Amino acid sequence: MTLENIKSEVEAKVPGCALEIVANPSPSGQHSLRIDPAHAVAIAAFMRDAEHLRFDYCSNVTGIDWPGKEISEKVKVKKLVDGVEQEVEEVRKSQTVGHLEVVYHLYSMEKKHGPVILRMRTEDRAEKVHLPSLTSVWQSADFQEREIFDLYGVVFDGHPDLRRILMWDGFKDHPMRKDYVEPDDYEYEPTAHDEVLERARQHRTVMGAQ
Amino acid sequence: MFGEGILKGLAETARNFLGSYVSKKRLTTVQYPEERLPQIEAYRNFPFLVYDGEDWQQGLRCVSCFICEKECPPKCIFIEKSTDKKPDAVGKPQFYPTVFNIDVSVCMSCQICVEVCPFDAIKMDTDFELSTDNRFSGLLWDKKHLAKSNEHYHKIHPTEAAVVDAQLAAERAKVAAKAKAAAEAKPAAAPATPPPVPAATEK
Amino acid sequence: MIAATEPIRILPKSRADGGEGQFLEVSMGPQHPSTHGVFRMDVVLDGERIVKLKPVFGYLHRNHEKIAEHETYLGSMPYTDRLDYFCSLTNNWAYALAVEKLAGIQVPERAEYIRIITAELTRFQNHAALIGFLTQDMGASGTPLMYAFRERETILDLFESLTGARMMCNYMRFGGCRVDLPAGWLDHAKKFVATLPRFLDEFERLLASNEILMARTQGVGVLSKELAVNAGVTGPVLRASGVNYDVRKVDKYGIYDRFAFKIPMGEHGDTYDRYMVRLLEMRESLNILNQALKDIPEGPIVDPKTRIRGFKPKPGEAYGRIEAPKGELGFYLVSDGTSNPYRYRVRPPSLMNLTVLEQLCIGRNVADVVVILGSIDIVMGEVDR
Amino acid sequence: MHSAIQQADQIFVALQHRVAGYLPVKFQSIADVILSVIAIVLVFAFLFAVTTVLERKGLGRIQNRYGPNRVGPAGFFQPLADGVKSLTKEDLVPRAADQAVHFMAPVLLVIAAFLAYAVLPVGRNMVLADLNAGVLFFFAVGTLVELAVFMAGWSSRNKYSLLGAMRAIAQMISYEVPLVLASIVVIMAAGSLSTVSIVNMQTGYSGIWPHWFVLTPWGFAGFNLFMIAATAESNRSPFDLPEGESEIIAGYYIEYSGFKFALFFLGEYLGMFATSGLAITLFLGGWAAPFSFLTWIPSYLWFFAKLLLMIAIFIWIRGTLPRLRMDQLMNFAWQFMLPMTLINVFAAGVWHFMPGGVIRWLVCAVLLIVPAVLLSRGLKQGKKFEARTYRFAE
Repeated sequence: MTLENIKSEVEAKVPGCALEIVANPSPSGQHSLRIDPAHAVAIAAFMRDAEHLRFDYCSNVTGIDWPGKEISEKVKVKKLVDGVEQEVEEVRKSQTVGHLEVVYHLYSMEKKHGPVILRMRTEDRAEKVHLPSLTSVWQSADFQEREIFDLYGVVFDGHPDLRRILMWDGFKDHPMRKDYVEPDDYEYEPTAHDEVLERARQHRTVMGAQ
Repeated sequence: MFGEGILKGLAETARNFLGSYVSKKRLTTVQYPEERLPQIEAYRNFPFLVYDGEDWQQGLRCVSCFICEKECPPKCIFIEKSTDKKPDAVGKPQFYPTVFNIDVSVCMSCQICVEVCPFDAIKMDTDFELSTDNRFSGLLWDKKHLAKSNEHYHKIHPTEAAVVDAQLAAERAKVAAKAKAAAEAKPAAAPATPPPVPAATEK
Repeated sequence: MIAATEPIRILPKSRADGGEGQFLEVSMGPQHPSTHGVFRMDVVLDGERIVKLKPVFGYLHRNHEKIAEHETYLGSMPYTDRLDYFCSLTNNWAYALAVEKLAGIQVPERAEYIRIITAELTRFQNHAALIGFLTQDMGASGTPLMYAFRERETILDLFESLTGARMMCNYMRFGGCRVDLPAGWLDHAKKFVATLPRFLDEFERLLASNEILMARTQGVGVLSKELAVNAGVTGPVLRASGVNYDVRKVDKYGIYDRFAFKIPMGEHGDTYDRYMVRLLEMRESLNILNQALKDIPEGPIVDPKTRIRGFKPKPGEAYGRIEAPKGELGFYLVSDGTSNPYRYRVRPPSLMNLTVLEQLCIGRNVADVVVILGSIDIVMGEVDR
Repeated sequence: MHSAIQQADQIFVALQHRVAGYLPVKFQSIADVILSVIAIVLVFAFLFAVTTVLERKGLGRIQNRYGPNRVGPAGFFQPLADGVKSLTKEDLVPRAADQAVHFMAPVLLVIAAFLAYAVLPVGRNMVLADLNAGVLFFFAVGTLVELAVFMAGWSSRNKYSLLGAMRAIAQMISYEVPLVLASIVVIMAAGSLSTVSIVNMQTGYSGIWPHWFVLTPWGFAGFNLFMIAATAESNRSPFDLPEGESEIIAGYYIEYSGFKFALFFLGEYLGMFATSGLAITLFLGGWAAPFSFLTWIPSYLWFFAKLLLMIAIFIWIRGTLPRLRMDQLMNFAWQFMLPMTLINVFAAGVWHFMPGGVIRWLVCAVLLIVPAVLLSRGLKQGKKFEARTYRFAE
């Protein structure tokens, strides 16, 4: 039962869904299946219930942050330089829209096979961070999706109880994002070096440190 | 029958109660300050810097290569490199640390600094009675506090130290042979300054 | 950015709202003696009966995953010790396994044996201590706990003489183990393992047939098969519900396929089954230990090709999991080709097992909550990471 | 020789009379009482101190530890250190607490616990007040403890303490019934409510064997039932639910600190000694020696030896058993303890009207054992508690 088989089967059973196999170049060979958020619940339910798949056990739910990358390309532009039109090389920078990704690792306790890895992407990292929750299919996704909401800021639509889970209520940012800047107001231990000390020193006089 | 299991349990505790007076093996408590367990050789607590010979400043094996500082998971090591050089444990002229601090309140005794050190300069100490009345400066150990003799190392980790010593002796012999060869090749050259040796990259 | 949702408010349901009188809202924890760490349960009580229970955690959250993104691959190894601080060696193994999958590293045979020996010793001491804590939660004033700790002490001594530390072992390396077994360790371990069945007998005599223990645990916190599977519960808690799923048997990671051992299965899925399954699992662990200690070959303990410094796996991802004493412990790693993992995720069994806590506790007593929580076996270092 | 024994036996009584004798006759009786009170307070407070050490050491040994062994010889000055510690600790009172009640609860508890000793004969002629209704007085005073406990739980304004107080009240009232019913058999046999005359009934010997009530079928059953109920009354393991440390933290005294906490501790142990003392008085012959050839040992020593034995059993049980749950505790009280005590009363009646001999023994034993088996079966059957066998998967 290969990933291709699963893909074609799911495509046959869930009309209109878009699946894509994401190859994994590492020696682990754990390839994954990117599913579209619109049909995610139907796909998940099918994979759980189908007689020969029976992925009844969702082991791991993970978020990954893929921030937008700065892509710089060299373009030749015609420009007026000192009154003469010249072809000048110019670096044009563009920003790709990053996305947040959620990864589900599925196993089957009944058939004892797996893992099949499902991935979903949000459209961007700021506003369109909504994904369907699969908690209705696997209850094990409950806390893990809450954690992803907490640490990455992915909003799971249809989650029964989407609250912060590890950070306290009222915490503003999402600390696992790559661009998260830690506040420098936490209680410090004056280590002998590093910038933490420097920042801490600006806050108050440090006792005992050099 | 009701109570059978309870009676069984009572018999078991009675056995242990009496047994604790009879067999010393049952009483696992060690009355700590008076009694002590034999030190286990592999035991590790916080790192120390090994020096050879009598003078701790001259004999320090550390060449301030910054590897341990970089690899330390909680980043508790702080090193400042000297500008001049002194011969290291194998006899090559090397830089030495002017400042070598370990913040043991941050250190988690993971031994990774020991593993990555190519010069066998940092090892794990076994001293665990480290209470201090100042949690900042008292737990920030400087070079002087950290430097401990090779004899101390032999005392706490004999097998390991023997292996390290054999390795160092072999390397020292190699360096000496090289220096001898170099000296023979250039007999005319003034022997006042030792020839510059590229920084050790082996191992 | 999405702001956090409103903080939870569980309001007592008064008679006017169709309740049966006033409910009592109690916050059990985080400074409660039997929440196994800084764990809190927002409990709504009707008398002593649980009407609603919301687990609240994160008090021990230190963002282990974020720290790991700033560390080298090896640099995260000592941090894994601190996840489930009772079983640092299995944590090490799970992480090493994930990295080995990610980088395609082979492990020499002797190292595999050492891993299995240490992992089974870890399982033994974890289960023993857990049963001690469970009975402590039932009010047994610490006697079983002290017996368990007596044996655990010797196991920790074994760990110390092997790894240098009793709990924060930091022993496994990618492609093997850090140091070889010291001289005489195997004999010492063999001798010690031979004494363990006697300890187990004593343990069983002390409590297994105790009527009070049976009354307190049988039929308490029944976890159905379906719910257990769906909620991703793993480990002894799952097997007590009668689901035959042990990663040691399913994945056959390491060299577990070479050992003959059986998996005890519960039927009722109640606290007593969870307790007994662990007790029986300890015996099976001894089985494995005896075989492993007998068959361990000579040889290298670490793949000579692996490098300690400058370890950079190819881009890609891997999910490695093992059967930790508390359940399936998985590490999910994404590499972008640098020396630091791009994404490092721990799948903690304790957190997943907590998913069912509310369903198990509704309708039970306050006293049962403590026992159910004890039988689920959580360690907050792992739940909060 | 004989008079020397008598003198040793009565030395404290003589001392009391000697001291009181220096006073005018008018004050002699009150001086007697004051001296007795002082003696009781000192002796039992000392016993409390010793018991805390013994308990910790005993539990330690049961758990393969040493227990306290640092303060003084073999750790026996530990209670002094504990006392100093609790006296120097800050006395915290929650701001929302009912200050007056919060303060009064531990005081009342200790007073109530001490009052019960008034009717306990700790030796020959050594009783503070030989009341006609001594046993009744004992139980009446015992209920004051419940009041104190509830005052503590209520005034602390803490949810846990409230839960603990509710548990304590439910438990104490439920077990009061079997406690009283279990002691009724003795009152029936002795025909008196006076503790002194109950003990006097048991001082005789047949051969070397004493006439203790525990050596009859109904006495034995009554003693066991009484001890179970007494364990529950004094909140000892396995019936220590009101303080259920792992569940409701410390129950009703969660908000007490410093010396008030120590007073609760004291009150609790005093309650335990008092109920044990009553059990000794009712069933174990009070201060009477267990064998006729041991009567030369002073009577008060026998009483305290028995008391220490009871304490040892309490410690032993505490070191072994887990705690029951509230509903199980209640079921046990009403479904097992109450019927058994009632049957025991009946058995005692049968014993009284049957001629002596083996047949009387057999009939009474059957009368008691059969219901005990049936009732315990019934307790088990409803819940289907049983040892299970497990299957193994490959």
